[in-house]
Amino acid sequence: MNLNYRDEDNKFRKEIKDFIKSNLSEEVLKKASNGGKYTKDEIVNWQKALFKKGMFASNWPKEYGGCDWNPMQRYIFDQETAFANTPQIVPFGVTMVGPVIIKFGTSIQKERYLPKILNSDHWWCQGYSEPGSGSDLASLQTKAVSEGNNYIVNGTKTWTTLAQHSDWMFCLVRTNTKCKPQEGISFLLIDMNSKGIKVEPIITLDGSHEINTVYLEDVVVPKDNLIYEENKGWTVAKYLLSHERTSIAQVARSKSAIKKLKYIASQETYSNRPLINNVRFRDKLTKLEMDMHALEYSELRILSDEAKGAALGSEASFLKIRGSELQQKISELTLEAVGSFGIIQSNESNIEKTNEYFPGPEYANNVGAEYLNLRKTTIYGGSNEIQKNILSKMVLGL
Amino acid sequence: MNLNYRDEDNKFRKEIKDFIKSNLSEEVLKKASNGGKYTKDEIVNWQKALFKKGMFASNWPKEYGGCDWNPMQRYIFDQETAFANTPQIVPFGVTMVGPVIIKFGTSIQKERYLPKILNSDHWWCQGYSEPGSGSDLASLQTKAVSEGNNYIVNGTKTWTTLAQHSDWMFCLVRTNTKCKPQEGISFLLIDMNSKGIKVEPIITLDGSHEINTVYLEDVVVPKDNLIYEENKGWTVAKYLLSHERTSIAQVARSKSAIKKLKYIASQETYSNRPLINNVRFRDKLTKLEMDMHALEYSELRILSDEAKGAALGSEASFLKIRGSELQQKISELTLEAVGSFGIIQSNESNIEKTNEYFPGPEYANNVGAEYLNLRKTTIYGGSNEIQKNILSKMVLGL
Amino acid sequence: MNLSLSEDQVLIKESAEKFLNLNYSFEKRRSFLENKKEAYKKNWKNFAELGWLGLAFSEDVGGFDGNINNTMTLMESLGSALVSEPLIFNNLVVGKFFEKFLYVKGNEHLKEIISGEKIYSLLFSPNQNYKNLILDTLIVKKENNKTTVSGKYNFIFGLDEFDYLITPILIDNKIHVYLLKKNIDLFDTRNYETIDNLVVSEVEFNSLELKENSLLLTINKKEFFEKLSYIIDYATLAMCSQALGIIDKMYALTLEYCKTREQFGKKIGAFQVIQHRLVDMHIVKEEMRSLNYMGQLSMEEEQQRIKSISLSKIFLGTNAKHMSQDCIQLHGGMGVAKEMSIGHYFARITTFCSLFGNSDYHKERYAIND
Amino acid sequence: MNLSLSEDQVLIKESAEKFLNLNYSFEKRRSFLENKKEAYKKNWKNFAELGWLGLAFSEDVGGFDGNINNTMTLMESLGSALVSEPLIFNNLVVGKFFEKFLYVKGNEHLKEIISGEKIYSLLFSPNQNYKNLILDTLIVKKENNKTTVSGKYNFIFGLDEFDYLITPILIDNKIHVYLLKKNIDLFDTRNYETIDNLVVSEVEFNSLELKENSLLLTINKKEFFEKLSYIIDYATLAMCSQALGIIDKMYALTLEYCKTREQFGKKIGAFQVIQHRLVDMHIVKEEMRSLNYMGQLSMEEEQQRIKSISLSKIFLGTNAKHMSQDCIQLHGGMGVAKEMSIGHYFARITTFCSLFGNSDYHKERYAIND
Repeated sequence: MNLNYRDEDNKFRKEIKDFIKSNLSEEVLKKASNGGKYTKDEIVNWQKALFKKGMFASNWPKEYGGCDWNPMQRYIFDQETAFANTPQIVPFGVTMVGPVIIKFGTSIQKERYLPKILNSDHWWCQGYSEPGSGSDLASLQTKAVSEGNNYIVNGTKTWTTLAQHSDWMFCLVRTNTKCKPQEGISFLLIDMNSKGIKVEPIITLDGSHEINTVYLEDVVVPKDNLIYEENKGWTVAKYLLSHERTSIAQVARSKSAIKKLKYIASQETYSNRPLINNVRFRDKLTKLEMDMHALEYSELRILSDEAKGAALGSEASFLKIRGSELQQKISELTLEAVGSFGIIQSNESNIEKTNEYFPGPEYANNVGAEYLNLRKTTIYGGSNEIQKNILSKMVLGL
Repeated sequence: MNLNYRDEDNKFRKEIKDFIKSNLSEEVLKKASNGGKYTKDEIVNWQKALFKKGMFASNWPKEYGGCDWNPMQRYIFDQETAFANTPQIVPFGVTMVGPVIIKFGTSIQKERYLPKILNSDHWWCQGYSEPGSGSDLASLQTKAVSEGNNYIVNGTKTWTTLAQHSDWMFCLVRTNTKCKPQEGISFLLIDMNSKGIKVEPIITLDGSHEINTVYLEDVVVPKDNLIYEENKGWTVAKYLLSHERTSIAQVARSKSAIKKLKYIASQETYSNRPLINNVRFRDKLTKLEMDMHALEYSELRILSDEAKGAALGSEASFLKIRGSELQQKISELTLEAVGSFGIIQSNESNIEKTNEYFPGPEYANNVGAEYLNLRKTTIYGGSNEIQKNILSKMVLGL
Repeated sequence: MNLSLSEDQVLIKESAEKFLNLNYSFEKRRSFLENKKEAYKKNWKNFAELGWLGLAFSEDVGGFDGNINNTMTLMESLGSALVSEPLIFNNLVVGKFFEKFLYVKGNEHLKEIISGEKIYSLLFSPNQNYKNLILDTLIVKKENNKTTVSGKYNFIFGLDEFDYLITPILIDNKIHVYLLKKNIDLFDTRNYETIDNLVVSEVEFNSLELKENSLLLTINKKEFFEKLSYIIDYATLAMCSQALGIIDKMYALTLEYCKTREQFGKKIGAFQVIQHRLVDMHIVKEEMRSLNYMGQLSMEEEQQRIKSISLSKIFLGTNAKHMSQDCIQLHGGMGVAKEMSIGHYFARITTFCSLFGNSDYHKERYAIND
Repeated sequence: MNLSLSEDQVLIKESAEKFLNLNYSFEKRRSFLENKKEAYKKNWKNFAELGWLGLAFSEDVGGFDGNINNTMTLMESLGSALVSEPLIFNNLVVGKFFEKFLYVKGNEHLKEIISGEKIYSLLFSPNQNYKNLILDTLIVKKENNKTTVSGKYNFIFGLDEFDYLITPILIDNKIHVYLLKKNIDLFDTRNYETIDNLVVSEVEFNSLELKENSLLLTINKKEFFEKLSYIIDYATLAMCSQALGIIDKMYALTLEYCKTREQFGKKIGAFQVIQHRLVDMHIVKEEMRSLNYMGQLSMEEEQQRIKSISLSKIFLGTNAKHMSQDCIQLHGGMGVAKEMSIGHYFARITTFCSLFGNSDYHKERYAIND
């Protein structure tokens, strides 16, 4: 066992650092470190720059234009970008649908979609959940009826993250109702500019607009947009899931959040001493660091076993459960750390904006909103209850 | 709302205090306060004395020789006896089977059993659990086959507390196998001196002998010993359960255990200051006191609603869950409080006695054993998991 | 010994719920939030007419018998309707202030508070660790027999609509309490909102002159803080009672959701894991109520009061907070959508955890007083 | 970067498990407990022959490469077999002591320790908060050029069978380390057992003369405690590794029980509540392993070492302890019966939580060093 960085690793780390410096301004990063959200343009430009530099699509093979990094490189990239508070790569295109197209797509589909994903010309969203099927995905009702060379799609997708920015949606639809739920599902790519698509915002607890409901009414989708075979969508979806693994734990982002929390706790005071020296607060912080390291080293163990060719099973669920819990706990303790300023509404990035003025320190401005917003982490991507059901089958054989 | 003690309450409290003083010696109580266990004789003598004084069978109506106390009187009695560390009244006779005989027994059965229970001449045990049926009581297999005026009983009861002292056992047996499990059960009283009964000890984690396995082989039980009707045992058992309520939470005993814990924490030191002033320890203690008061006032609320004639449902389960958890948590923190002496085996009341000498203070002598032994509280009397199943049906209607 | 609700309490509970269901529904509330000032006036007038503003005070000033159990019963109902009007601050705190510090039969200020004619506020900052609880940040100057005060304050609740501001100031090591009047004694206020839409004010004095005729009383520090501590505990318990109403409501909403929401072909309430979590919630809400009653019954004995109120606040900041998170979790995606009411209850619990000292503050206070 | 087991580790794990399954089964273990002295001699000899006593030390003293990962892998296996022989004390602690303080190529003491010919013990008390960690309670007298020591000690593990007792004593503000010999340097010991049948000794010196010829070294306090701290952390991690083996085993036993025990007509492992609790246990044991590896990889950088070892010990005293309780719970009535092995694992976890500083002690240590 060892955690040694070889020279090339350190060289790689420096490259990343330099690249961030030369592409993102001090104040942009500062704003982000105080919880400010990046605009669509800022995100897209960042991704384009990464691609130009050959640092994009780390999970794609080289022949498809990816950079195919090894676990250590991904680990370093995640750490450096997290500590610098760069924009996060939007996963729907490059992390999720990209590998699916590479694995199941026809050469025409590959030509058509992959370059636009690599160059971030297309913004993708995920059409999975429906009002009636959240945890129970297989019960989805959105229907795609074959009509000549097209499918006519009718139904409602909800909880659709950033659909308001999206050019394309990858979507699970029901193409057969006369069989077991899983067997009647197909994986379709839908142009968000198609006639019959309506996107309605869902405002979340923090007053922000991140998720949406997408209504599909007689939307015409060419059969060329079907990925893999009709009624084989479940196979595709399962393959996709296995590719979210590395990002799902958000270890690096949590590490960086703890670093920020420690800074805040060194600035704030409790009965005239730095808050971080207060035993009660300190122990909660210590517990977070314990949980964070337990998660970090679990991820590292998984990465090295993976590098050694070990088959991976339940780990994604394990990392998802603890990763999401950790994000919530950090935001909860940060809320405590900033004192009662944490319950004052931010004067930034808030749809139902009510406060022109924020009375507390900059670092406290979005803390309350973040606490409310992160309630989602244990719910989305398969709620933690569902993850535990999966684990009890896969690991325990129960 | 009020918690005021009226003059008669204070008078009553004084009576109890005086009675304890005049019946139990200083050193006996001291030994008990250090976790020493009472002998069978000590317990029996205490109960006889209580009866003589008219302070026994608080849950029995006067006409049957009980003292029929009101909730406040029971509350005061429990508190005073707990704080003095008197023997605890063994529930199987007076608390459990007594009320059952009063409710369902024939006049002959009442004459035969009740006086001996009141005068603690008979020691009772409970024949419920079996190797194959713990949580799932209704699946019990012990058979009673009718033969003239007798039942012939065959089977195995286990987890039978203090069977080694017992003269009588009230026992659930299967008298009909051709119906729903619950419907084929009968409630029998069995003389422990009958031919064919073998009692084998089960040594528990703390090395003590409290529970047993009872083997019944062709045991002849006169039909006169059947309580209520054949195959109606489940009705009897449910009625019995509803009479464990008041004692089940053990609030008074937990209060007294916390008092002892606080004394220990004032004697022990952490980096040269009283342990009780150590913030980390102090907060764990505070949490115990919070839980204890939450439980105490919940019980008081239930008692006053009961006094007002409110029907009681789920409360027993609620009190059982929290009461048992609290007992465990107190023993766990006490284990911490006595430092590493807590992991040294006691030199008292230990069957597999290995230590002649105990190096720590007296109050630490039985702390480790107690921690191990109290694991049982969340398991017996219907495990807490079972209690939650009950609650979700009764309270939530799920 | 009696821990059951009295007839009065049952009456108050029923009438309050009846009124609030009708006039403070989730939908009505939304419209109130869009026009807070108007809503405040209208609702305050209603509360006065219902007698709610007098519940905590004695007959001779236009109140009732001031029974604390009755007051806390009302607070519970206000909580379950997510009432945003600051009764705790503009009624309980200021009313108890006059009761404790300047009680005279038929006190005029109290009459105005109870009738609702005038809005009183106390300059006091009930934040998470009582930083600048009161006075700490004010600078007093005395020049050519004028006394002026300067300084800034935060987390003043219920100041938005005030007519009078009760302003305790430390001068020559004694507390001088002034009664500042709107439009006469001028100072800057800035308003902003909490995540659950309560209005908070920041106050700034710029060498404001303190006139003799606005001096209510002078009192030595020790006595002042002893009495203030009672008032704060009363207000803290009132907030915990509102929180109790909220937690009960969150439990009911979550139970209802689990009984209706279907996944995998059955109600999610049919899954054992969900059932046991609902059971845990049920127990938590009952424990919270029990500790709340303990607080109500301990108000008049100082050490008991301090300890039991702190236990209630610790419980709110730990077990109850955790339960509020679990309620969101069991609502799944719907739990984070602002159109649902559950999230609004969640936000208020979050706010309450942070006010009047958080759980760590009260753990410390409990330890010191045990 | 590589956090997978090395080939050596895999070999050690397999051979250890093979040997222990055969020679240290739960039944065999029971017989060992009935005759501890004899069992100790026999097993110690076996351990030496298997090379286990040399695993942590370098070739030139008869060991291997002293790779820490290999040592901790062995510790894990010892834990899962509930081995009671004090390898941590009579091999790791004393061996590391000579390595750190008196290392010379081919050190004779180390050779004896590794070959198992002689049993060494260190006078040191790894209790819950390191009360009298070492030296604190000894009184040294110097009279007519004789130096004598008196005093009492507790919680000395692995002293029962000793030939040599390494005894650090503070004289003139310097640490003098003496090597006391059985039957030559006489002192009283009293043995007793822990709840999990480990033998602990209380040592008492009655003005024992300290002879020059038994003096191993003198060293200044600061350096002594720096080196000792490394040794203690090494031993603490070894104990945490044994605990890891225990927790893994408890998990396996509990999973197995839930898969076989039937209630209500199905395996209890079919109930969702049980399933999710087993999942929680699975995650806890994996987290425990991850933190254990972190500790192994941090041994050589002081601050990292202190922090990560403390995290492992905190985890043991909190999450892992809680899991051990849950394992008993899921065994129901069988969980508290001494005839089942689960309870013996539970008792040992309980003991380990209390040794080498409990979780509160390590929270403090972590905070100071973070």
